[in-house]
Amino acid sequence: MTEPVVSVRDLVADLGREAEATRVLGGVSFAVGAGEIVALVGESGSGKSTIGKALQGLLPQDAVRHLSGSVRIDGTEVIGADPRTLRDVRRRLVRAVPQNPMGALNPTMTIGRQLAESGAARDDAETWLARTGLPDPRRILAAYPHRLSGGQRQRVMIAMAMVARPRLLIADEPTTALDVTVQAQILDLVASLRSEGTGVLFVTHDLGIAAGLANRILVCHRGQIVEDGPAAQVIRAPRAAYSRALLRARFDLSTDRSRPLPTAGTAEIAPWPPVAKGKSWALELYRVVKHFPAGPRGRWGRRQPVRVLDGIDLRIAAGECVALVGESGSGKSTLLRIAAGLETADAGDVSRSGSVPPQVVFQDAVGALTPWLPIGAQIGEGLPRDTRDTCIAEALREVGLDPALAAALPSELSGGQCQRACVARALIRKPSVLLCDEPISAMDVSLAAQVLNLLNDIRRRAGLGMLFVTHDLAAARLIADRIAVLDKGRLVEEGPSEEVVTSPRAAYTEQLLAAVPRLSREGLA
Amino acid sequence: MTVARPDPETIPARTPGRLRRLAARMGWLETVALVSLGVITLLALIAPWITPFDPYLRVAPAHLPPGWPHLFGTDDLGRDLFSRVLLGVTYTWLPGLCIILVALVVGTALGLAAGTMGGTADLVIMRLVELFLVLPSTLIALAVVAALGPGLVNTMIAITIFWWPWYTRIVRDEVCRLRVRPHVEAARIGGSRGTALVLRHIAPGVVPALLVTATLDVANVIMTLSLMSFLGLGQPAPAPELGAMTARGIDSLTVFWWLPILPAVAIMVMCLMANLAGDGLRRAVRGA
Amino acid sequence: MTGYLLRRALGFVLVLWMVTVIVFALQAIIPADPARAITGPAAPAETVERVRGQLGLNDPIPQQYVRFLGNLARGDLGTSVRTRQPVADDLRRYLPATLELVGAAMILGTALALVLALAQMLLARSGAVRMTMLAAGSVPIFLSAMLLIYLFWFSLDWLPGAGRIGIRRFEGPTGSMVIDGILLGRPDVVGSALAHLVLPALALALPLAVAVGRSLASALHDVLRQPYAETARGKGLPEYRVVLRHGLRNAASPPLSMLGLQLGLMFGNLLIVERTFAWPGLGLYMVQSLASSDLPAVLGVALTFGAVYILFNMAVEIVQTLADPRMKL
Amino acid sequence: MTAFTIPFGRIVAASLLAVPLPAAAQNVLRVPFSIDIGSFDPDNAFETQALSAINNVYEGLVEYIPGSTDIGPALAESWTISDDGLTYIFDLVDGATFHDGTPVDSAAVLASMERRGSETMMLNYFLWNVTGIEAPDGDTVVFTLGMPQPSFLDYLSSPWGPKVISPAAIEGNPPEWFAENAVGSGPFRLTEFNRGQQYVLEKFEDYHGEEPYFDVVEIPVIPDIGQQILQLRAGDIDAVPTNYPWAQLAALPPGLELTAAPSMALLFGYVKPGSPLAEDADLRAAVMTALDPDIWVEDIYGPYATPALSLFPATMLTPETPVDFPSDMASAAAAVTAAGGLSLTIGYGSEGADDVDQAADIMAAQLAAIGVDAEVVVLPAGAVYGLQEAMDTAPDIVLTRSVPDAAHPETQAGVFYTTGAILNLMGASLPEADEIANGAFGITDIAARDAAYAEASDLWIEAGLFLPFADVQDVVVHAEGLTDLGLRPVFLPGNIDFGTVRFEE
Repeated sequence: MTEPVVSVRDLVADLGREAEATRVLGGVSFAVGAGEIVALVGESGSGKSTIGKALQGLLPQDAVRHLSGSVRIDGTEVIGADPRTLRDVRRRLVRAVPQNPMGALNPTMTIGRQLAESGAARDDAETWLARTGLPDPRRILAAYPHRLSGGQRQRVMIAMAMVARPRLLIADEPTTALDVTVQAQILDLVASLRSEGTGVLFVTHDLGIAAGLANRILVCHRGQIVEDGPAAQVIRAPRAAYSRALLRARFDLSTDRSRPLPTAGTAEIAPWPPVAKGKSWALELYRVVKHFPAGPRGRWGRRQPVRVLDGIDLRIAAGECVALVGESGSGKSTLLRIAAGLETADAGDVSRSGSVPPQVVFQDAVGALTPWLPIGAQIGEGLPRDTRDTCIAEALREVGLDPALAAALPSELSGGQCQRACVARALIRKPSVLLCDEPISAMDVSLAAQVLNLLNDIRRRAGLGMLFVTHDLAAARLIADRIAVLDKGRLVEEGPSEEVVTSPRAAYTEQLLAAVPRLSREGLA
Repeated sequence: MTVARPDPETIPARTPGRLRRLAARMGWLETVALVSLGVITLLALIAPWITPFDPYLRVAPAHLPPGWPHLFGTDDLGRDLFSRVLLGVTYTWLPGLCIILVALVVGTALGLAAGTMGGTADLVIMRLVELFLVLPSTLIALAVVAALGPGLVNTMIAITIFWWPWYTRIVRDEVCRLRVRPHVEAARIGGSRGTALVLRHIAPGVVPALLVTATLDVANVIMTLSLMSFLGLGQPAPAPELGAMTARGIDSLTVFWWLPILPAVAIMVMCLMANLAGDGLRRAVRGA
Repeated sequence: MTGYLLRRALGFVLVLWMVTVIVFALQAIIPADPARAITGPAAPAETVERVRGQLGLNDPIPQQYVRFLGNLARGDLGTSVRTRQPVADDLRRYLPATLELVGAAMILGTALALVLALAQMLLARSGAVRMTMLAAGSVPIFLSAMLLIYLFWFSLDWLPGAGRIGIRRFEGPTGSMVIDGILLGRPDVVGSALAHLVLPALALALPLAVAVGRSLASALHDVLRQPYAETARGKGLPEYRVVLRHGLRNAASPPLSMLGLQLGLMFGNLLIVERTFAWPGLGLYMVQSLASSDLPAVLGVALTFGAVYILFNMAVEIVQTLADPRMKL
Repeated sequence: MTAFTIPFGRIVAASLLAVPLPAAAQNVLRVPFSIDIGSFDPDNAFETQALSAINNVYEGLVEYIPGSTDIGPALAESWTISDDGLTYIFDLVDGATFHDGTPVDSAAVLASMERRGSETMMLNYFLWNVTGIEAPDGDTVVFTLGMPQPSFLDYLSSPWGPKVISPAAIEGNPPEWFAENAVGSGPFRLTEFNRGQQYVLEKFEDYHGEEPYFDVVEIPVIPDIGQQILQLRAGDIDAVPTNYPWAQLAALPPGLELTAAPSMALLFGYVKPGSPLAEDADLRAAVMTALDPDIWVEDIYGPYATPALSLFPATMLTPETPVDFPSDMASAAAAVTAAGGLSLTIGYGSEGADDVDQAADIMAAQLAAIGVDAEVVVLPAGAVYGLQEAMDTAPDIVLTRSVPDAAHPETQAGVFYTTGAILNLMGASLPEADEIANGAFGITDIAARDAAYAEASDLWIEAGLFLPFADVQDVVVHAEGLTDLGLRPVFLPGNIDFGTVRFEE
């Protein structure tokens, strides 16, 4: 390891508003060397983002109950420093790239002025914008942020951080909010920063990304660094039990799809039983067309219609799972909403079998539950009164929840529990089709694996048709029998899962596949 | 069944004292203010029975300065000012609450209708609301009272006419925001329809925003009421309406300062409490 | 842009029309008789009847209304019962004073709101600033006006407490003393007019400042928790620059709306402030016209206020749009 | 603190205000008005506070002498009345000129009377009985009446009575011009009419009568009484002519004093015909017991009002037996109980002065004491004139403090009390009282005339149609040393005569 630009010793932080405080960091120590990329890996709530904030001295003042230890950046102590020193540290030494670039640029200031504020001369700004791969830097300097796409904004953020030539760059999950194809480009960009002599602390929840990018990996769990070692070694031979569990729960395009994903506490796993594909179509979409008023405004304020779905044909048999894969804006959610009956198609037909309309499992599980109603009441809504309670209890057990939770409010449940409750609510109505709208995209790996297993199990047992909408080809391959790829409102590819993943026909599918981070243990060795 | 179904997760320990947490989020000052709103309402309800002196009759020489037993002194006619201010709370606070309640009921009903029915109903109601909102309301309320004749009821009518559109707009905006929220869609997919959907899954979500606005509005309504009665359009004598009392005593500011100041202080305290409580609620609701 | 202005202009006309309908409806239910008001209580019934005929008061209400609209289109608002002058002339006479006062109050109120909100953001997170603000905003306007006069004019003699100017017989082209003084190169006039403006404008501005200040403080509070504010802090900018450069413009929209709405509430206060400060503006005219049930005059004032209010709110909307590059007209 | 504030005040005054001091020492009188002058036209407006301004710019033929109801000369230096009471001959003063320099002659009087009598003028009823006016020569004007009218001179002396206007001005200007301009012959010229701000009168150098003390009268519009009081205390104005709070009169701040003068302002109540008060004698007696002005007049007005003697102001006529309010509260309460309770509404117009609402307030309290459920209502502006069209919602008692057109009892009875009278707001009608009042119209003997009107007054009160309460004085608070205010009983309170008022040397 080279001379460290940052060394953290025994960092302890208690955070909390008002009365209660929680220990978020419990004695963290590590160092980052110049020109080194260190990945900080952990699940949500592990304290990894807090470490990033603490390094910048940006922990919200009114929430800090206790802060001790030492953070030295290029020789300057951050903990306990006065605001002046902290500002100086932020200006010269530490810069950050945010998780979501959409809100991180001031919408009422041109990019140029925001870069200038960062201490960049105009030439410098142009150079860096060009270096991040942005075309026509001059135009971008004069533009307002809303003119730029998410990927472009993230490049601007990186340029903005790098013009200051900081000693340390903190990148806090800089790619999670971006489309997969853009993600890969940004990762490449970050990797190229190594040559600047800047140390990079790369915060992520994805071991795959960490493995592909970092020199070293730190695994963070419950406010502690449980593992610190060279990337290859951590991936190949993790020492901490937690790291091993993380690795095991992780899935990618090469994961065994014949059996449930291994999750914590399960030793031996039997393969999925074969499922009988039904003869009848559970859901049929025929030449579905949909427009949205999203274009420029006309004279009287009406927006021009834009075609978001352009003649989609899709069929799902009973007991079959079809994954609909595409990036944001491809129209995949619209298609799901049409299938669910939440929207009507402008043209084309939708036919569903059975009397019960398709049920939906949403991406935002907490948001999909009415905050002021108990779980049970929501699950059992509309059921006959006499059998309601037993049905609710049964449905809760089915999805792995304690029936006593029926009386709890959604805010008293974890995200995973909420998603299970949502699944229970969908199942209790005994639909023939279950529609899943990115049900795992906001989840940590171990949780995602659990939910994926649950959904797979349920559709197999109940013989449900399932439409699984996702942007994640790895997840799609695991759960679905067939994969349909949607690009700009058109189906560009459709076929059996394994086939689509191994030998894609459409160029777009190839692009998507290339962007999926892999844990190639061999390559690292 | 070989699938590794996770162990049933159990109920997390319920955090004790939701009220205490609410209070903690509001801040102690705001919590005191919120409690005091209840106290003021109680006081307003029982004031007619607890005034130490008859507020309508001469009980002492005129213009006694504050002291004992006449805490706030006496007025031009030798009536006990403390008793009159106490009763004035009734005549000022309860009409204010009434206006807000009526406006809330009307506004919420129309807002729910506009937000959930959409289409023509939404268009018609919201155009109407916009019209009312862009009219210079105080001015027209003044004209309405001038036309109907002064008096508490007329004043209340005039103010209410211009107050409900605020709530309609808030409710409608909230409904539109909530309507596209996943939980409403989920409920719809789950088979919930019509009134049941609105009342179970949408309406309760509107309450926080409404509550905050309504609490803050108490102060606005009281100020408007007192303005009206200053212009001679409120409740006429001998009812001790606080605004009217301040107005009538204003000429005595330099001679008998307690005549205008003490009723005004009562108005101030009420407004201040409502404002603080509203701020606190807003903070608690938005999690600031 | 054209489309936007067109739509707004249409809305403007629509609202003004509503004002005419409402005030006209009030005329129909008001118990006073304009003909009687013109002829005086002593006139014989025949004379009153004749005046009623002349005024067209015997025609059906819709016909009266149509005639009223026709006259309005020609700028004729009728003749004031009280002053015997065309209402339009009266309005022209009183309007400049009111515009000057309202304008001053708006500027003062906005400035105060800024100071209050920034003080709350930067200096004291404690309740002190907020409490002062709220308490100041909770004083009934008629008392605060009187207290200002008593304190700053009568007791301290710092500022004049009544009227528009201390100089006799000054008249200028615009009717606004401050602007006329500048145009005609009369610093004495400008000074005197400004001094006279301070107290009434302050009385009007206080509730405005509190409402707008709270709205701004709340919006700033939200904006400063946005990721881009964090980005700005991450660049090592001092907090005051984060607030001024990144906070204010992005937080401008809600307080601007509040400013527009407060103008409507200000009209009510205007009646009292103009009365208390002997300010010869439309509020005073309105108070007196109300007292003598001078309906043409009341209608004229309501229309004028309505127009000013709507125009101002249109301007607010345009400013909001300009402030945010994401919005397009 | 003062050590700091005084220099600051000076600096502000010097740098910002830059008020130019008058070059020559002029005598300036500053008297505020509470509202704008609606119209300065003497023939076409019912001004209330601007009476003295109008009467100091314009003159009539005759006028009331300050402080009394006696009639003295104005533009007519003498007059004779024919024995049949139908012909009035006026001799005009010599050397009077209008402010525009034209002489005041009989032709001018004729032109002015023609204007006053025209149908479009609001005050034309002052000449209702005039059948002809002639000018035998330049100094003489002869009025011929349709029937004998002993009150005719009172009408001519009324503050709203006919004035003499420059014929050149009448010729040269449209009628509306007179709303804001004036060409009269009085001691003052109207030199500034700045609506909403201030009016200025300047001394007319060629005035034919006694020269006024003040060179300039400035009349700022100051609607707020509190502001007026502060300005008076600060020396910015010289008087608060009306509405100085009665309660504060007893202890005026140093440097101020008051002038109180008799006035015809009578506080009385209209009773709604058909209300239990008018119908039931026992209840009426009970209510009158509670409302006895002896009990409460002092509470409101201090020493500046006295319980009314009859339905006519005491300065107009003094009845032999004043109205008697019963005083047995116990039996009053019993009567109310016997009637099974009573609820009454007391109303007053929103344009009423503070003392009227205080009176209503105190009356409600008094009535509560005998078990009457009394409520006060404020009527919207102008609504008192429309009460007869909405009798079912009208209050049981409407309070007013009113002044007649002139000092003759006929102007009181004929305006307020007789059947169909213009301000008989509740439409009361008592034929036997009408008969007596009408019979008194032509009586020239003052004692006999007053006795007749007093008798009519008693009948109206006994019938429960009107209730007299108090004769209220005209109280002006002013700077120390201001004297000879020239207050006249018939003028509405606060009308200082600018021609006579002066500072004591």
